[in-house]
Amino acid sequence: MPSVSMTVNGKAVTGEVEGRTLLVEFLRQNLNLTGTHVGCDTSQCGACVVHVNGKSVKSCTTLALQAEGAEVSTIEGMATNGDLHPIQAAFKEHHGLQCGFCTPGMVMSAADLLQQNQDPSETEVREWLEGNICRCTGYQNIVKAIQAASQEMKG
Amino acid sequence: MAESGIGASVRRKEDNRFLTGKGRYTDDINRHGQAYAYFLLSPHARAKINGIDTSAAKQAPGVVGVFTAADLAADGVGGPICGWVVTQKNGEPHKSPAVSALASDRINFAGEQVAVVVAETLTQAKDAAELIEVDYDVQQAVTKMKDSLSSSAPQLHDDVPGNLCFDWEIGDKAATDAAFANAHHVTKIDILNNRLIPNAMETRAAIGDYDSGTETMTLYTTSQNPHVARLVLAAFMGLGPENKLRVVAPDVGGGFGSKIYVYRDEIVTLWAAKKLDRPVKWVADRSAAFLTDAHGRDHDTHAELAVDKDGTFLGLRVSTLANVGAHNQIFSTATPSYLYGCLLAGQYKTPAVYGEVKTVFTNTAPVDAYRGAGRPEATFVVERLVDKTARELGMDATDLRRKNFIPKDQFPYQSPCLVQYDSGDFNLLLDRAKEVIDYDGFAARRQESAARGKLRGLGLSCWIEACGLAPSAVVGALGGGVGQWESANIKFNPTGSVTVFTGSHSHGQGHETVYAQIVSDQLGVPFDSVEVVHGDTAVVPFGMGTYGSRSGPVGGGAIYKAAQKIIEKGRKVAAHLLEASAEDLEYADGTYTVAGTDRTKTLAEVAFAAYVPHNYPLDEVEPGLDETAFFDPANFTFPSGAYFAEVEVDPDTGHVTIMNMIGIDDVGTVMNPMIVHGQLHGGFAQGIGQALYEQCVYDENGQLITGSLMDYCMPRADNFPMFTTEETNQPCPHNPLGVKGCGEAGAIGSPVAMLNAVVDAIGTDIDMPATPEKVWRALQSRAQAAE
Amino acid sequence: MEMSGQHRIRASRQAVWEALNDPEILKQSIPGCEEIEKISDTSLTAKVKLKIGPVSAKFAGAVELSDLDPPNGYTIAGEGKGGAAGFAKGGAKVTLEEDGAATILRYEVNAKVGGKLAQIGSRLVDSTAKKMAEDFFGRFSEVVGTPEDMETAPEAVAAPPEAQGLSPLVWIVGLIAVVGVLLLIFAF
Amino acid sequence: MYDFNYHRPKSIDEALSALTSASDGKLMGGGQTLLPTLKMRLASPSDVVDLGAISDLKGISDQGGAIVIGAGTTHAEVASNAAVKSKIPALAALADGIGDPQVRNRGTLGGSIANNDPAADYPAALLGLGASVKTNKRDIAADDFFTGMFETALADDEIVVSVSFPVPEKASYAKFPNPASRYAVVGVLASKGPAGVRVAVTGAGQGGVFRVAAMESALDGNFSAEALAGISVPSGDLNADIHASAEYRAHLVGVMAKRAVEAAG
Repeated sequence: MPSVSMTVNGKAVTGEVEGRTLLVEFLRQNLNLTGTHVGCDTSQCGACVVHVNGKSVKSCTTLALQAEGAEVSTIEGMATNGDLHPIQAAFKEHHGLQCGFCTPGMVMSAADLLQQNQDPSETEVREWLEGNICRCTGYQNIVKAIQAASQEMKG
Repeated sequence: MAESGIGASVRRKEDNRFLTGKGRYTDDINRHGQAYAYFLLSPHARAKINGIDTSAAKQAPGVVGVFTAADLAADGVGGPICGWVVTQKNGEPHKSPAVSALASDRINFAGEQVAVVVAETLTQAKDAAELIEVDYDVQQAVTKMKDSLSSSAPQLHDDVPGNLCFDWEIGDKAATDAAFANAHHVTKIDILNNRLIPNAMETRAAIGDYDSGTETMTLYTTSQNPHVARLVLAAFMGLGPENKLRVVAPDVGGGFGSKIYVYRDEIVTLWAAKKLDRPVKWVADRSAAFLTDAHGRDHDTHAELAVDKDGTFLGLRVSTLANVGAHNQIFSTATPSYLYGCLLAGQYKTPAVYGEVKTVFTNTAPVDAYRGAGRPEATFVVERLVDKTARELGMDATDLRRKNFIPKDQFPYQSPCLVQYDSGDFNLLLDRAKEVIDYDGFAARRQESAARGKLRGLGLSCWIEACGLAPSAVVGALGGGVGQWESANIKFNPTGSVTVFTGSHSHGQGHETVYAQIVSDQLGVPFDSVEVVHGDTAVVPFGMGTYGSRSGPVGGGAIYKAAQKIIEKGRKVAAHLLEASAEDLEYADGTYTVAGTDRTKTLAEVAFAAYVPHNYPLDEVEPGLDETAFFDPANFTFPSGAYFAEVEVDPDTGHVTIMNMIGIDDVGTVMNPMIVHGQLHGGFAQGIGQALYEQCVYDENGQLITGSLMDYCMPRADNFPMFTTEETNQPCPHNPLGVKGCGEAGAIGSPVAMLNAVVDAIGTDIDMPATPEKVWRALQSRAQAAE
Repeated sequence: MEMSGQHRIRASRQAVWEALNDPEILKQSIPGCEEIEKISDTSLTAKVKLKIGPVSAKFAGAVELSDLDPPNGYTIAGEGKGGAAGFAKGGAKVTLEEDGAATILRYEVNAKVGGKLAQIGSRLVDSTAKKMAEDFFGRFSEVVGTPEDMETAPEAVAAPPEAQGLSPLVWIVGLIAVVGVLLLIFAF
Repeated sequence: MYDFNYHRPKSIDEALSALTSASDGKLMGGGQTLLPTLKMRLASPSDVVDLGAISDLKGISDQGGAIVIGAGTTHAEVASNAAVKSKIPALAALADGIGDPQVRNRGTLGGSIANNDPAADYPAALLGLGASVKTNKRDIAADDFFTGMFETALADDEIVVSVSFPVPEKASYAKFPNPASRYAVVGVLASKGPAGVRVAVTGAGQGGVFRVAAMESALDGNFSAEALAGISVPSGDLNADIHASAEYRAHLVGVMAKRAVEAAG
């Protein structure tokens, strides 16, 4: 079996995978990072969003071997020393989650948006979330949380 | 209001784990040595199974077991059951065909589970499933209700003649006929309530685990009601005894009704774990979820409203066909009967109402309770019909409603449809809704849209629902198979922290927070010292679970009651510690005070003494501070609301843009406004999804052609504007917290407000979902008709 | 999916009839056909491999002929299984009519797809069916007739849902169509 | 997914040799179409050759009269590239409307056009702007590149290297998306420039992307929405599905064409 090495949340990791092993499977099964979820099989729902080399991607539509040598970050890497990342904190403050299943993908997707656009409008946030489906919240508080986080992060 | 007590927007306890990826959903759990199950699903909607050859699959690499219906039958394992007997017009019970745990000799819907492969890895299980040869004798399927009822239709079940599950009625037919005979005007409408697919973001999953040493089984599963699952598995599926079966519903990623039922895959996974004596894990992929989860709605209704000259409602007549799909499930008979028919009077004092419902088996996935369950369908019928009546009479839609509202001073109000509404103030709701939407400014907004070539519409719904599914006596009298109370157990620990066990189950609703608020409020302990535990039959005494917006009114009521028991027990202990009589103690904010003195003991001190009874009147009071309560309220609760939707239609494309959506709700006491508004937003999104986007489509052969997220349109963030939600609450008089429930409200009131807005914009009736092509075609037809 | 259409093929009716019943000609005409075998005068099996876009699936199918009326036409029904992809089945009525030295072949097809094909590929069922029919007749005409024989393309019409029988070619076209559906599902 | 041998070549030559030595090899761009297909077990290639590590396929260069975009460039890179945004804003906007942000971060221009999904956006850009496709073997004009639904002029061992888009005087893309999948139900790119007046339609045609000659000639002398009045496309050759009938698509082609022309200015 091929071997793959990458950095996940700042830690170097190596594992044996098959050609067909998806990045999300590698994260969940090999590394026990179960915060990244699988919500669909056609790449629409976004529950599996992680960052590869700083960009948000769907880890269910990426092979583990495609991430060879890459810097991968997942929801587990967002908080530092037990302190929530401002986006996580804003989701909590603004009730941007209910069942929590889509939440890791939402947070990772939002983090990519805010590194590209420090002050997104409501419309820009809503459009950005095109690839993240939430069935619980009606999105309203997710949008509010992301906008609040953007203000917080701008300082 | 305390900062963390009832009424405060306390931030959620559960959020930290969800936000950091530490939530623990079923698929996140792995048992040592687990194998993986994969189900072979029928590609046909209707077929006879002549034989299943699993020999090649059994020989495939990694396979540890391949099982079919015969294996389950040999062990006496049963299939899904119906939990509610509906008595038909003719006095007979509804037809409930037996269902096996895997399809045995007949297929009745595409996606029906035919066989299971258990293997060392999931890919090996999938590979082996391709080697199973099923000899199907494929037959013509029937997916439309009217076709299924026709005399030439194929028969789905041998013991269900004419594919009719039940023919049921509610209300007074003679009185209603008389009302119509004297009517000045009769409005008629034909309505389809579109079939929906729940699509909780976490798909269903299960892990079966068997301990041969103790002969106990554990099922980890995505359930909204683990105790009910255990009860049903033990009592009907032969997977008991109940005390040797533990069901754990860990973090669950949304339910919306679809995770109430005990499904075949869960039964089989649990059984296989015992059979193979090793843990077995199964997780539905989204494609399987589309095919096998219980769907929602799917009604075809003709309704008529008789009115007097001045718009006074005289009588309402409703005739509905409801699709049950291939076979019954737990609530599939209750949903289109009592949960639907009981709400047909709406907010109005219509004196005579008669409804009849025929439920029909078809070659489609089972249909069961989905967020709102019956009540969105009832609201849709009533509020479309009232809106159409206003148009036909040339009356303002709000004036006509107001004229017919049940006045505030007539509560409790006995509806002609069995139920007694507890409280409400419909004028207040509508007044406020009109203010918030700026009703009077609509004409100007419509003109402004017209100037840009767009069609603007405003739609209203004034709705009422029955929820807080409870009174066991009523539910039992109507045919329900179980009690509908809820339980709570509060353990006041010796060191002052509190653990609360609830039979209710959170899959997004925030129980861990709201229940802690109740306990903190009642027992005067810090919010952070209260931990709420749910979802595990091994630790929670019992429970009926979460559905029908019952967690607040019923589950919360049980917790309140248990807290009172703690206070009363503590009073005895405090009396001993304070050397006073229990009757002389006053209790407030977690502290007992001897009346008229400054002598006090806190509950924490009392608890410590109760667990360390060194000097303790054991003949008067037992040690410990641990109380359990079961709460069974006297009635359902009746939330109500007034919702407005405002839309703009692009006549060139038929595209509908939502300009505004507001809701004024009466959900009784609000325990956590932040969470209540979150529930309402989510309900709006699902309701609007039904009105504009979502549609489950089977082709004429019973193939599900909206079988993925590429064709079944789940609403996204960019479909919506910011919603406005407010409450004007009338507390519920028959539960201790005054709570009515809010989980379903948004999904009940919003679809019809949205559709009424589209109808208002385009000036002609249209079915849900109002997709661009449908709207465009409606506009074309209207233009042609005008020529 | 329902389709009907007609093609004018510059060959005698007898020649077209024989070609319709000649496994070798069918094999040449069906894109991706790896194997075709005549089991009896009225039954046929085939294996077709289709590779379109990202999708590549193998179908194994069997076809039955009925209402044989040489050289005027027949009814045909068949079914193909594509493993994890699902199945395709259908039928068609095929008639051959003389038009001078040429032959007009008419067909009415009713083909069904099921399983994963129907569940995720519905957006392209109709157009794939047409494309496959065009591909087939293009090749068939090349083999049977002289060049420039392709005169008309099939057109979709609403046909009664219970149409029966399918020409082997048309049926296999339906079968192929089903496979083709798959490729249409994912884009980007 | 069935298993396969995975290759990640660094050069086009390595990619070709991996492809040709495989019994049933498949090229992968960003994998946003291929991987879901494989997950559904709808294909079982023996080898997957990932073009993602070939630097020769990446990058965007402004060559004055044309913008040349490497086949391995992602949709997100095209959408945010300064040269594309200033010289062919219609192309940047089109790329920004493909799929969703995560798909745009991985999906590539080359992967999209080689797949030629009849509802994909990029084929409309190539055809509507009169682009030219450079492969490892030759240059192919967009008019010759898209040969039918999911079919292109590419040979089995041919790899798209880059696409050259001539800078138009004016251009705009109007898309009516499928609300569920966000593919184009109908997308129209209208442009006026060195390649003449062009109107390319995606999402609607059974054979994939196509040009509307009647609209182009009407716009030739008068590039305005009014010039399109009364011009319709026949619905006979258009796609139909549960989201839109052929008749509705035909109507939308007219509406979207007008909107594109209007927005192009």
